[in-house]
Amino acid sequence: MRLRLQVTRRLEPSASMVFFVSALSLLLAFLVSGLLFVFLGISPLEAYRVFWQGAFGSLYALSETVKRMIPLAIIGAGLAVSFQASVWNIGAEGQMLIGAIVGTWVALFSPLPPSLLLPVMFVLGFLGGALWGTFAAWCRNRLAINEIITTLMLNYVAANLVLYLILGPWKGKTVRGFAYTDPFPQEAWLTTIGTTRVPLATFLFAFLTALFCYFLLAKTTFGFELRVVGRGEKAAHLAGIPAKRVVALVLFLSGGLAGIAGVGEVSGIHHMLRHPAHISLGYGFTAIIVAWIARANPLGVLASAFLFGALMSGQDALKVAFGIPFQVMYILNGLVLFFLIASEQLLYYRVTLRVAPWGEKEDEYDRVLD
Amino acid sequence: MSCERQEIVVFRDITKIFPPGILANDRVSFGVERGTVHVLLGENGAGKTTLMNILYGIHQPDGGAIVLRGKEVRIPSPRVAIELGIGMVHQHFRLIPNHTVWENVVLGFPRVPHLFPALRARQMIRNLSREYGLDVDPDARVWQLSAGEQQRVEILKALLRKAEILILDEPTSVLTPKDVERLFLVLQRMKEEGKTSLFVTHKFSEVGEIGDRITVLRKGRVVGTVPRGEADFETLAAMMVGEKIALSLPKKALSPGCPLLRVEDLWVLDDRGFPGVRGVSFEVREGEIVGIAGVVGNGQRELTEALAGLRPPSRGRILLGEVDVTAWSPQKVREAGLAYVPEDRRMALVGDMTLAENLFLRDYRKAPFRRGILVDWNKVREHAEEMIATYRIVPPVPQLPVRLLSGGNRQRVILAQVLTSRPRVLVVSNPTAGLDILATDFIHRLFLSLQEEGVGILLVSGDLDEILALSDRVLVLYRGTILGERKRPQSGWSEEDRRDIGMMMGGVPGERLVMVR
Amino acid sequence: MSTIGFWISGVVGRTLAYSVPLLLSTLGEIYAERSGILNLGVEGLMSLGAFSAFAVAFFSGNPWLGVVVSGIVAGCASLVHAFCSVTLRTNQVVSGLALGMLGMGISGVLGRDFEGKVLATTLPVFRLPFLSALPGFEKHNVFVYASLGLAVVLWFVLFHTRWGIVIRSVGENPAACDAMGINVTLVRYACVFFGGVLAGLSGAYLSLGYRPSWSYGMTAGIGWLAIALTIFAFWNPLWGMVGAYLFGILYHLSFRFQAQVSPELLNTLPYLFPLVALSFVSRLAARRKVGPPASLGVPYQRGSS
Amino acid sequence: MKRFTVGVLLVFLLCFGFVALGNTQEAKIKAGFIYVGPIGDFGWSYAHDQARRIVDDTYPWLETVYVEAVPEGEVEGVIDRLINQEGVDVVVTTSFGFMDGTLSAAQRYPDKIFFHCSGFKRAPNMATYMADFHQVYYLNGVIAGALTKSNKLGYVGAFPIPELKRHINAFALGARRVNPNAEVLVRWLQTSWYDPAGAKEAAESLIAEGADVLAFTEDSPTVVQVAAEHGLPSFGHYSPMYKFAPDFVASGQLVHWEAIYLDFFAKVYAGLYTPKNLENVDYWWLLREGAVELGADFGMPINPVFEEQLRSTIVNDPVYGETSVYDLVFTLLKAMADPEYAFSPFTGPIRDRKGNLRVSEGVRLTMDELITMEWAAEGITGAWPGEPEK
Repeated sequence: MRLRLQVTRRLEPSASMVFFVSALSLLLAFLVSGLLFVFLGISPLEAYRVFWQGAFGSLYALSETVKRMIPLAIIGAGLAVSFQASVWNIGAEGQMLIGAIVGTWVALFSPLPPSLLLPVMFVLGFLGGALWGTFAAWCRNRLAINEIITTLMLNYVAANLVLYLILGPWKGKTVRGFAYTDPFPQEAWLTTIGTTRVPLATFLFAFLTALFCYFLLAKTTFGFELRVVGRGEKAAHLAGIPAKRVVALVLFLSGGLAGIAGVGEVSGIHHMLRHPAHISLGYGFTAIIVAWIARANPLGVLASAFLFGALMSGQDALKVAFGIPFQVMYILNGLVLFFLIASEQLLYYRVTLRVAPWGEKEDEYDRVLD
Repeated sequence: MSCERQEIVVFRDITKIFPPGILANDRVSFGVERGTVHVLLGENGAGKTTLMNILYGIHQPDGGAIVLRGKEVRIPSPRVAIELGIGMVHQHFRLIPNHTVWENVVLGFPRVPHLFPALRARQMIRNLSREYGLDVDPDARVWQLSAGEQQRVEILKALLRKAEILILDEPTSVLTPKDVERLFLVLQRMKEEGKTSLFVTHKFSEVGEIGDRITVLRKGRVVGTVPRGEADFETLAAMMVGEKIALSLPKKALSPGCPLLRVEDLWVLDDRGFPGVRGVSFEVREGEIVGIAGVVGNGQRELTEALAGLRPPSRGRILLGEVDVTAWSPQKVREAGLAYVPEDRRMALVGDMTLAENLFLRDYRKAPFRRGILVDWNKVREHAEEMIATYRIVPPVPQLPVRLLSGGNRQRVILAQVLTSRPRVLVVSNPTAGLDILATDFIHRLFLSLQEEGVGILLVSGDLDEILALSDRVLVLYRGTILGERKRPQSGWSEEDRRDIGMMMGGVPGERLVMVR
Repeated sequence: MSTIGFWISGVVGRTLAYSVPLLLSTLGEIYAERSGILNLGVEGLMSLGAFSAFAVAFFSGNPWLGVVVSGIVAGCASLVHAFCSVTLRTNQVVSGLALGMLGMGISGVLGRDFEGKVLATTLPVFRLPFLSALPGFEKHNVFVYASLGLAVVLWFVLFHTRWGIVIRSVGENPAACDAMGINVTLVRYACVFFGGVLAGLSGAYLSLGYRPSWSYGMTAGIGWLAIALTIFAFWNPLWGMVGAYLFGILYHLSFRFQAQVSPELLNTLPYLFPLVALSFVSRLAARRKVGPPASLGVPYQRGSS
Repeated sequence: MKRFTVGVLLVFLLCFGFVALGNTQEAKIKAGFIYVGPIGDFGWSYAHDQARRIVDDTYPWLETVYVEAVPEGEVEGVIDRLINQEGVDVVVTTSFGFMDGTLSAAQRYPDKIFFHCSGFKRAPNMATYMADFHQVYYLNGVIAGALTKSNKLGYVGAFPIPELKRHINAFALGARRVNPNAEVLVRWLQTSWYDPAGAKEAAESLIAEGADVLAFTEDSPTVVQVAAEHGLPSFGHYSPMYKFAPDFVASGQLVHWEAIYLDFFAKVYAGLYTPKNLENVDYWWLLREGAVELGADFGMPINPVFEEQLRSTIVNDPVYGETSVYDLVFTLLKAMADPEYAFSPFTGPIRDRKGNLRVSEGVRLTMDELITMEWAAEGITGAWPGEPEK
């Protein structure tokens, strides 16, 4: 029994441990990318300074970081929930675009009074993304098609839908025939915080989403159900948990949140619908990584979304300051990711080395691990 | 011949420590003679498997040496072990269910051609099968095979690689008495060929039949090595456990009450869409333990899953008391008073979730655990602590993930899960598979006390000893039908009953003393 | 030959040529996943292959040297993923995504100076008697036929050779393979490497044959499609070939029928077809227990699984 | 033409520049260029960056920085960084999608100068500019019409927007001037401005349908390469694509953004353009101003390989009478490039392919009509999203 305390403590590496190891790995990633800057003929120290200034150095820099963080956090929280249920939704990109489409429809074509525009945009945007996600759930539940392939393919379909709309029926009257919709009426714009371009509503919503998803997972019966489904579908079946409904609801929620992020982008940043590549900036994919790094913990998503927001905004500053090829950013991100997962492994090892089977057959222990 | 008497393997002071300091083998020393069947007896956790894994190169010893054919050897990997003529049949078969038999057998075997290995492989398998009486279809997929057949595939794998030393880890735990007999014949045949078997088991009943010498391990140490016939069961048991334990259960003769569970002409399809249960009818009464004997794969899974609501029957009725619960959901069946303990513990437990979460898994929807849409985690923890105390679950840490528990403790968690709601009928499937003596004993006694409380128990098990020890009535399931029934005589089961039931498990119907219903 | 015959032969010929990179990278991913390693970095590996092939062919004037180097470069890059997921046992999804980013980034940065450059010699046209006279087939290089042949060969290797058994077994149950003396680590490294090589070659085909030039982003999402097609193909090279060609024919036909059918709808068809096709076969496959390799994405550690 | 513009500029400099120089000896202008694509894309952003380098080299008092691959929604943030972090005085944004962001930034930085490409919204400190190809496409069409044997010309377009429709119409009108039977088959990509695989398959399907001369609007030399593989003539787009197929690129369209930049920055430096008076500054520069050029490569209006064939093709032109196509091209080029703008491709009467009269007899389309053009000219076949009924 002497070992007991050790086991429980090691199982969940302490928050400070996680923080310390992650910070260390980030630092290492930056040290290595210093070589990259040398290769590009830039003083690494100068690059670090610009990066830091550009991501955190001023209120303005912080606002740019937060602007990127918002969609990542909203989508990431939803994905964290779906990963907890072992539902591999990699279609947030498409769900986000559907949200943007629905939001655009409300803003431009619905007969609603101006004061109702924004709330309805968000509600319907949520529903749009949610239904797009639920379609993947339907394919999984009814047709037994793996949701990875459906959600991935539906991304392309959603992007083509946006293209169709901006080139066809929704092409703006005031955009000289270019592939954009008309700008939204002012009532459909989100108010920003002060002089920044951070929309207040989605900023608050990002935190609410994280709290809501955390609450959902940790405190509610549904959260318990979806965690059981995610970790042992057989056990869920025996316990009478309707796995199919859980899968559908999880995709409904994570798709809906992506949809809200989409509405937030068009009404907070673009004020119109435009080429899909410019609406999402790959938020849907980056959010997958954000949710992974946070170990599918919605509160952790806030932190990792902030980190990735900072990476994006610091890299903007680097781009502006040195005119370096934009692909340098991919190298940097790749390095950061490699170091982060390697460090996670470090944490995990410490844990497994300490945890031993409780005095029974090894095989029995092995079987459950596999 | 003198060389036949020679010790082919000698373990010399083998020590193995698992982090964070669990001593799995403590200076284990003994020798195995060539051309014998050497039994390694010990409880679960005694270090038998660890020692065998060291011999097979899966683990490296922290101290000591292995002497093979008189030479000290280092076995860094199973590949080297195979080259040294060592084969191993693991307790949980290392087979690939989606692959065919021949694919499994020739996996990593260099002496089949690179192209179209199937042709040569089939031929080799047929030859070996004939030679040793190991009967399997080379083209069958492994998931279609019974446990006995799968074991034969494992043995074929070793024999094909010219193994001179065959390690068998708990080989009989999944076999029918008939299959056990066949296995023993194979071992006998191998002995005649001069091959050596290392037979790892915790059932001393098998020891006398097959073992030439017996080494008993306890808590990682060798208690002693005895030749066959020099020790009786009681002594061996004492050597194993370290104290005298009562081998008999306090089974009382109770008169059963009214029927609680009635099954009428039940037909259930298996995963492949064929009828796995074909027209089964029986009943379980209040305070009665009904044993379903049979070899794994004769419809037990389909039957129990149909009862538990996991698998809708294609025909027939299931009645709980007077209520027809046919094709109800698992949850509704459970609320109607039938609790189910599946054989596969992963079906009932979620390894990555905590003890506390697992303990209220089946009741999470009900008060007091649920308040509206919320889970009352305080109640959950209180409940967990209560259950941990009642069922003596170790370690008593509600926040510990269940996957870190031992098998016995996991089974206690499952029993705690299902008994919380005070069921009237308990359906259990192989409740003690893989558990040590103490855990088995705990569970058996629990069943008996439940019986005294009036619970009707349907005990499905492949372990005939267990069935006989507990049941008031025994039904034998063979190929989805009930082949026969025996009632426990006042005096207890006789050898004849035992033999009859064993025969029926192998498909030979005994005379029907009691007609079903 | 009749007009319709010319039309069909033209469409088929184009389909074969267009589908080559998709087919090659799908085959590579099938092998990696069959050994149990999910590699999401295909797109980056393709980009790396396309760039290195172009750069080498540009300097050496020999496209074949470019082909060889592209395979080696992408193969070696994929070993980074193998190191992370096999040796370090990290999360394969994240490490694959990271590899993809690195591949895109490195090829993009180093490729700056090669954008818009012209190759002196590109992959030569490969002529087969009779066939090369057909419309749509005149300009094919050797990759077009080799990739088709490779799909068949890889199917054969996977299901009718000893190596194939080993690879599939490692993906299903590495512990069983380890117990049989198979070097699980080696097999997984080799399969990931091979997958990387094929991704690199498909990049080389793009930059030296299909459209001889280098520009960043020329892989245009083919690597991602390959990952989806791998699932579609149920990890079988022949089905991978069917999927790649089906995608290719729909893609090409979307331009042929543009005058008749709305281009927006046509553009989505190639992405919808795998879902439609899967909805027909997935239940059947589930019944026959055809699914992903059982240990796909699960790191193997001796004695613990 | 280019030299002419540069000459004009130098005069400007002489007249006004010295005044400014006299005042602020050290005065330097820092300009930030924002591109929507990577500068290596060999298309739109590449051409702008080439022009940036030229102005940077030409004017010692000008310092330039650039930011590439900026998503359209991010332009304001990048402008903020350029102004606050790099201290630029002039911001050049080079995508239509940057328009609203640039305007909003212009309002927030009233003392900075903004220069936006291809848009129509202006402010006292925000001017707009564009170089248009429709004249050059017309000339390409004339050449194509003479080169085709099947009377089918193929055209691959990225997006069906007025700019491309204008270009295709001009191409078709030019072709039918010398070859009334010429047809233009159109294929759209509708994915991205840069989509080599799409361009390749689109070009291949055009060739399969009988097109034997190809033109395109997409940011890669794919179509030129495909045509060359089949031994067919084609027209380069945007950058010199002669080198990709020296024997097959008949001509093409080339851009000289530097013509506009040189003029604009000189005027900014001279104090002619201030943050107060740009409300009506809108460059719409064509052949005359040297912003665009006809040719497969700089200084090569027609590839010599095709010269013989074009010289020997004699047509009876309604205006110039019996003339070789070669001469006709240069006659028209001169007419369009002259300061009086003597000829416009869109001079009536022109009917669309549905028979509606689009340009009345003797009328020329205005710039506004040109940049909102949606109809399809006669001789065009294929999908035409957004085609008006009447």
